[in-house]
Amino acid sequence: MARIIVQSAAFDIAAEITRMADEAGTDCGAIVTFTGLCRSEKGALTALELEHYPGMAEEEIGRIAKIAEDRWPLDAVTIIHRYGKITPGEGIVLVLVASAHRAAAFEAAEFMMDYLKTHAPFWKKEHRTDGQEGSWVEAHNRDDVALGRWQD
Amino acid sequence: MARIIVQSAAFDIAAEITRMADEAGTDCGAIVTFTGLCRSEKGALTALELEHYPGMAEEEIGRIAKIAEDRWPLDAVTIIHRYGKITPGEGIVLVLVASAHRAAAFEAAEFMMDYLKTHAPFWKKEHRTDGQEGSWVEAHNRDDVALGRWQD
Amino acid sequence: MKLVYFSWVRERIGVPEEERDLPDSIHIVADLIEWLIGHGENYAYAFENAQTVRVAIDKKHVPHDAPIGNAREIAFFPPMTGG
Amino acid sequence: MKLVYFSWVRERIGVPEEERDLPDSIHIVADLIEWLIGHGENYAYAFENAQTVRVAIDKKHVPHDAPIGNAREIAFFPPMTGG
Repeated sequence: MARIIVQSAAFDIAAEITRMADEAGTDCGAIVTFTGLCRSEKGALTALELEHYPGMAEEEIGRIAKIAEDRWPLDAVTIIHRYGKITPGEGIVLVLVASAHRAAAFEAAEFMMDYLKTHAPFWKKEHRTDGQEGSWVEAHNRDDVALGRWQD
Repeated sequence: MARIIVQSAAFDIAAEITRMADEAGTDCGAIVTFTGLCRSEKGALTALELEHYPGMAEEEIGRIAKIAEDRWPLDAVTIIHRYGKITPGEGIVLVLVASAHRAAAFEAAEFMMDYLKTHAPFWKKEHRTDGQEGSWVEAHNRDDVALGRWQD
Repeated sequence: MKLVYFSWVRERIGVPEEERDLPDSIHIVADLIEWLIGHGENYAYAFENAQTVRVAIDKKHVPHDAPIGNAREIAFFPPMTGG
Repeated sequence: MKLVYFSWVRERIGVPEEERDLPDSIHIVADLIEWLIGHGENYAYAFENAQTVRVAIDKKHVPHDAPIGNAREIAFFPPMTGG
């Protein structure tokens, strides 16, 4: 069972890795983590504000983790996704995967990130340094392309 | 310039991620980490003892990092590889990659791990729970196959 | 029926959620969008490119031709930008 | 010339390193291996499947047909199992 958390607070990567290593036990050979950080876009942004659909966000993330767990031999999965105002340099999303095999851990982590980008009900509004009304970050076609790689 | 460390002491993943996030700055969108852990092989092992070739180990790891930095747009790379006696559950190798783009971070981390497996001058001797003389871990053909993916 | 809106769909419509009694003529999601567009410029603006608006029934993604059935909550929002 | 050995190559030869004066007849790595095999059973055992033994000259991987040139240090070891 994956550990899925949707929260506004910052996450503690070290604590999550320790927790996962303990949970996965002594036959887990590999832990891959992905941390998605808020970018300043070369100083243009003071923050990103993440809106989310409570309930559906947890469900969708859980569903994505389940697909990965069915597809690869994984020992443990953790996904933490934040909402609310997040400043440049801060973490937005954290994905951890433990597996006996490094290729499985890498692929599952990348797969889940590709799915989160296009399927997790979060929306990002820019807060700009120049004081102008920020726009909503648009979905990227390249994220749909990335997702397409995982179709059989 | 990649941060390359060969040491017998345990590494601090959280400190390394914090250091990398600070170094990569506020336009780094993604940090991928890989932690390779010592496995107990279902309780058969009390430890792995890693022998290494001092000097060459650092050089080879640096060369591998340089290839990755030339191939993908990376903001920062850290590789820490331990030697000496390592018990099940402990980390053996830590790879961190920061990039503006998640696909680049994932690919570079996996590439460097595939290279480390087959090119970094380390050798692992098993220490067995049953007291018998442990054997040297053999190189896996699957690791050469994994490496082959990266040839153009 | 509870209708909920997110991101620029919410901003254009002007409320995060509302309760609506739907007429019997509404069978699928596309019928509901058409009906909402008739309720004012704010709805017309939110759905001006209706095909780009994503829909969830009871917190599950559905296409625009999905039957509404006994839905309790229908959500409208732009393509997701998670992660 | 400094010769260094690792892992089971070291265990079979019995020393981690040694100094050797090489005869002028040794030009490439394969010559050196052949010459070492003549120095005792421990060397013969270490190089019984010589093609599996990896070589580094001055800490750089080289093939068995690499010229020794002005090498200061030559290392012999099994395939690496890093990571």
